[in-house]
Amino acid sequence: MIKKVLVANRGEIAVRIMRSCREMGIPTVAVFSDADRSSMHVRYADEAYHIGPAPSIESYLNIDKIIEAAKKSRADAIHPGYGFLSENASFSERCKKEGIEFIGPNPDAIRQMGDKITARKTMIAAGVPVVPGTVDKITDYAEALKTIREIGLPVMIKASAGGGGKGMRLVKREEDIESSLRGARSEAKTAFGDDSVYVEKYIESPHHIEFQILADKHGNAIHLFERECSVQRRHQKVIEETPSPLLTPAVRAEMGAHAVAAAKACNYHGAGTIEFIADDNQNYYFLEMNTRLQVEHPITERVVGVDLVKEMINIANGFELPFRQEDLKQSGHAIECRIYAEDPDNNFMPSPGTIRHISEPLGLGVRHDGYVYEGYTIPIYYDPMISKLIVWAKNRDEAIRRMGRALHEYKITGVKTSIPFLARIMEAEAFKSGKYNTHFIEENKEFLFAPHDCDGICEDIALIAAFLEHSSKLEKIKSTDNGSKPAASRWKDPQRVAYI
Amino acid sequence: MIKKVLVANRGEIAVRIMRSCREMGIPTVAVFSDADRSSMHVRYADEAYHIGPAPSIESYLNIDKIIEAAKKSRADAIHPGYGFLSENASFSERCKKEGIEFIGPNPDAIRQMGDKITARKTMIAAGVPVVPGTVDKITDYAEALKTIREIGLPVMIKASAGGGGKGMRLVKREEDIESSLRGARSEAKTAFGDDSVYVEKYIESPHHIEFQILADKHGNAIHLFERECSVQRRHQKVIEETPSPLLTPAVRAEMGAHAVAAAKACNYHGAGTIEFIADDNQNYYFLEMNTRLQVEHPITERVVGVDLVKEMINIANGFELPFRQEDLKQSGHAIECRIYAEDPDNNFMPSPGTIRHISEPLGLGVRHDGYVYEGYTIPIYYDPMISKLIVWAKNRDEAIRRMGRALHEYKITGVKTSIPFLARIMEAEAFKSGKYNTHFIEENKEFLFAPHDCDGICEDIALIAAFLEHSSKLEKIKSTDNGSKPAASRWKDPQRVAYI
Amino acid sequence: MAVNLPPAAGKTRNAWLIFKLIYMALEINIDGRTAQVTELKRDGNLLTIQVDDEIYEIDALKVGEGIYSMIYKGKSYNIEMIDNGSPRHYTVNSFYNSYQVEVIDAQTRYRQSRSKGDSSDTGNTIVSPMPGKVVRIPVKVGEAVEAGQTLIIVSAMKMESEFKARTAGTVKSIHAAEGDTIDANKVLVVVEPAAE
Amino acid sequence: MAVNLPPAAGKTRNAWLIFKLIYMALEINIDGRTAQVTELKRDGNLLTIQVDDEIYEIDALKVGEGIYSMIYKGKSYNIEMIDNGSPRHYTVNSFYNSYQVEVIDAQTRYRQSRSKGDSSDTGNTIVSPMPGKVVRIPVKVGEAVEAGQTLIIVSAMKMESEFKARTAGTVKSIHAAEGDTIDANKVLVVVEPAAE
Repeated sequence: MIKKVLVANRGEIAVRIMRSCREMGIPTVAVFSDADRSSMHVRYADEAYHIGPAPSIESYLNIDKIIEAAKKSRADAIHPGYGFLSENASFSERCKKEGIEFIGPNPDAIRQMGDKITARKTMIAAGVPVVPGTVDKITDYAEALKTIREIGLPVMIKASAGGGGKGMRLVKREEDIESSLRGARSEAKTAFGDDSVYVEKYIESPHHIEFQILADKHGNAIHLFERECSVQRRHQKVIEETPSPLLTPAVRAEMGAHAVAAAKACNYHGAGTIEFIADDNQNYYFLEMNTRLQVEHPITERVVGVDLVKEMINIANGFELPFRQEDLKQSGHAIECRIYAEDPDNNFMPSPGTIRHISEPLGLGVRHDGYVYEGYTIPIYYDPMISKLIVWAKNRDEAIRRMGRALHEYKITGVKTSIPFLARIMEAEAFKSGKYNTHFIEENKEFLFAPHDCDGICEDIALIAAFLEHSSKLEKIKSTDNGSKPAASRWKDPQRVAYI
Repeated sequence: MIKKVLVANRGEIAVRIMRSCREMGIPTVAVFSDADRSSMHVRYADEAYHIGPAPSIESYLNIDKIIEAAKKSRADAIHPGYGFLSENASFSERCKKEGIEFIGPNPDAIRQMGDKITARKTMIAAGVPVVPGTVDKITDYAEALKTIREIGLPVMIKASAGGGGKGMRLVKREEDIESSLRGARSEAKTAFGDDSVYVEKYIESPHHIEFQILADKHGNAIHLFERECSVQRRHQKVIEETPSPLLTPAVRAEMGAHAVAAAKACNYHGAGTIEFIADDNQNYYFLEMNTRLQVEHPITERVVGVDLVKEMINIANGFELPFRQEDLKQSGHAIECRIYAEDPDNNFMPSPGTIRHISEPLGLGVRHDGYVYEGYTIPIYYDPMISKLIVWAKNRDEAIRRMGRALHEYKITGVKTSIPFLARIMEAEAFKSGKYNTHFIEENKEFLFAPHDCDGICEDIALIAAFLEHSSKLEKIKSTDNGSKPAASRWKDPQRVAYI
Repeated sequence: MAVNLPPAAGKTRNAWLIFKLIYMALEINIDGRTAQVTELKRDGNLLTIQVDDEIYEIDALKVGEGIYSMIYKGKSYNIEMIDNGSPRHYTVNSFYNSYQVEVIDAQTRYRQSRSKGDSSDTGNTIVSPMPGKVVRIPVKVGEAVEAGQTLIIVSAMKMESEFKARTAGTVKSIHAAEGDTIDANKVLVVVEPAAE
Repeated sequence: MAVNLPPAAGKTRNAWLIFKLIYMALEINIDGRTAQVTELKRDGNLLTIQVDDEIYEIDALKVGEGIYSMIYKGKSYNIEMIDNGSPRHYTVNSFYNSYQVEVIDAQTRYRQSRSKGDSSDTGNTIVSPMPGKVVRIPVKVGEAVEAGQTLIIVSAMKMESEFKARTAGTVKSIHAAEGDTIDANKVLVVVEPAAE
């Protein structure tokens, strides 16, 4: 039985893991870098150990330092969270060697799913659909035609040596195959000195849909349904929801069965996620497996009614899963928004800084997983995600309205955040109708970034607020001046004049 | 259809109502007294109108002022929240006269249930059990014996003219009836000049259990199960939970049917609560009906999956209830803790003041309904409740652990709160076992107020924190001094020496 | 008390600023215990501090208004300071435990040595424990009062509190009027006890 | 602009403190529009304020650090101010809309009149938009650069940003070194544009 858990992570996920440990009565140990002494996870834990300088490579990725902290604190288990060492097979192996329970899968499973080619082969063997295509080089037109007909149009022809979009052709019509093949090969030859190409199915309207799985050490595996993660920017998820508005019950059941098969194929235990890419017609293909807890796990917890971290700990303890597949169902609808410290109006540029004021969204159906607080300075070294806002409601429409309401309540000053941008998404027709894919943000830019009509009054009100803020700042400078030196002298100080 | 709602209330309940309105797309109007300009409900609403000075009688209880604000803002409906005008029949009547929809019952229902004797008679007629007893004066021993035998021991003999515990006798054994009756009458004679007494069933181990009901304007009424509210101090609820650990399914169903009968008996529409008193053997009696939304309504919302404010607005709109009794079930377990600005170590004395720092409890299964924020000054004029913490979990044990975890996270500085006291309750055996009644706090005083063992280190750590806080305060005074006048002069200033 | 204290740091509390360049020290009362707290060394948030006989090497960080995060021997402690409306009094919460803390200054010591204890402790001075509004003052200056007699009624947050004389005596002074809004820790009524 | 302004409040912005006793006024640029904002009267949080031609009677209250609650004609507005690391620049959020605001002072006006616009607008001065760490500076002072050539790479929060020259020219000065931790709004590299 696990008696003390070291959480080898920081930020919201460290706090989230410690929450479940506290509810289970298990003491927790935090580790922190130089940049994180004031971070919430250090305050939250029962114990806290410093493990090195701010850069992750010298602290949160430093296996020796983390093992040392575990030994010092006599922690008998380590939860890696997500990111950092969570999918590092050597770390899982090292824990095993040191007699510390790694709350996650075996090193073998991590390795097997970490290598894309091995993972693809494992899935094919397990009967899980993968994106159709060939990695063999194609040099011959007849061969190309045969392969493309097998895969079915549209396809993408890609240069084997390729990259940067060169030697790439999207083929939609059969009559274009020959010319596209010729074009791609000639371009590849010029660019890379190698005219060999390969062919892959082109998913035209891609949906990112993933399945949560849980597997124990006794060979039992179940899925906890899907998460729709197609709202992305810079290939990073922004909003997730469950159930997916795309899936029919039949396809959901089929995908779930494939997800379980995938987990069993690598002798998995713990919590994991099978990522699929799907098109508008619900054709779906295995993309990859994440052998850890996922950022967006709370929407599954809310709709299925399961605490995934507790289940992970129970599995690590050697317990059997407490439910069978048929015990689980999706109840209502959940949405998660990731709140980043970033500037949506400036290409989502990170915006670290000090939090001056927070009004947290509260009330019915709102879960908030965060770690920042007033006066906290977000370090520049780590992820810009500051919290996750999760809502639940009876149905999708109410959940969207609730998320809109929660985002309206959520006010942070000090740093720029994605909150107003996310609020806008909740009003976008394509999102509200549920008919969206991974191109959503790109395709809805005009609506998402359009200014909101406010009869011109909002702008004047904003000006008045700026006036008040700035004039009170000037007053403060003035009164500090008055306190410290005769009033006349201030006019000679160039530093101060600069503020006026 | 309601197009704009004025919320005739303040604090957390005003914000809670506005949340549901916002989700429904209905604009809201806040009203505020002199003491509440900076209150969250003013910031939350789409519109806000000042209605008078701080004392409630001149603002939140001033019907004319509220109607005036409704007309000015063209609000077509008023939600009264709880407290203030929520159970004021004249206000409900005035709204009707002004053509404004009162989101609550008819004036008649409020009046009927507001008068205890009428309510009791209505319940008896509807077949709902009431506390056995007689309000007729008893002067004769034989008559008394007969009545007491009908009611069954133990009973309470009370002076008709009574009050303050005088002329009151608890009778547990038949042989004590005569002497008790004699004693009570003689004491009543001395105290009030009137020796008539009456008899009431004494509930030895009382449980306060209430049922939530919803009724539409078409004669449909349902209940949404019970709330156990027996943890009380100074006759005020502190913690509520649902399901009640006392009730069996059969008794629950029976009580629920009685609650629905009670609502129908007064032609009720809207949300209401039937309060019962029950003993350890699940004998239960009608106490009173609250013809409004209850403070503790969120635990019902969480376990039944219904937004009660939205249902109230839909009922006011004339819609039929969207579910039948058999559609509803209790899923999991919910607990609410009321967070008061008060000092549990000093007889729960209110502790208004300015909030300096809040760390909100967040994460899985936690709902938080509050209205205070950092820098907000809690006014002295209104209720000391600053927020409600609601948790949900699969079962009661997990819910208690989760509440303990949430209370651990919840940190407020600036004012004293009941948070540490509530955390202690979550560890009390009597609470954990579910075997408690309204005497719980009184009977568990020793445990609830005992200092926590901490190897003596906590006290020293507290001393170190006090040292740091105070010495930084001294530093600040010192540096302000240094800025404004020569350092030597400070020793002459008696005001300042007082701080050292 | 204060066994291992450095020279001169011990007793002369009213002149601490003079030796502050060497050691900062405060005398602090916590739930009845009076402790000597002396800062020996500070390096950022790493603090060496002596509490009576015990020397602590502690990582102490103020993370918010009145919120301290302390790490001592690997354990993480969270301390919340709650002002009591008076500059030297605090309520200190360390999760389960709530401590009443008073920083003792020269004036207090002087006053205590003269009056043998804080006058409010004897019940002869009514001090408001919270902000509120004065509802009624049923006594007048010069009036003789019994022990238990109500001196002033204060209302705050829907609750009225009656403050009563602990001993018999004469009302010496009244520092509030009916209808006044008052702050916490304000002296409201002073009673001169009758000779025993 | 500034039609109904009281006498003397209009143009002499660098001397505002002198007439502040009568009227406080600021010139503020919001998303390209330059507005004259003049406080006419203040009674607690009730403010009479002129924005260009419009006079507002508004109930304006600062409720937290950078949080303003405004009530105007019964409507409730919530405004959040976000510092931009520079004392005269703010991002102002009014729920859906986000405005870039710059308070114009004497220095700015002087600089703008000399250089015809902020130099950073021409792309010749690279200013850090956020705090971060300098990863690489692939150019040297005196080096000729092409338009689009990378001048400096800054990393923050797992993301690297490359800043490029907008026009061809010569690197005039570099104000950071590789490995430096930098604040927002710090001038990093200045390029002297080639004569066109």
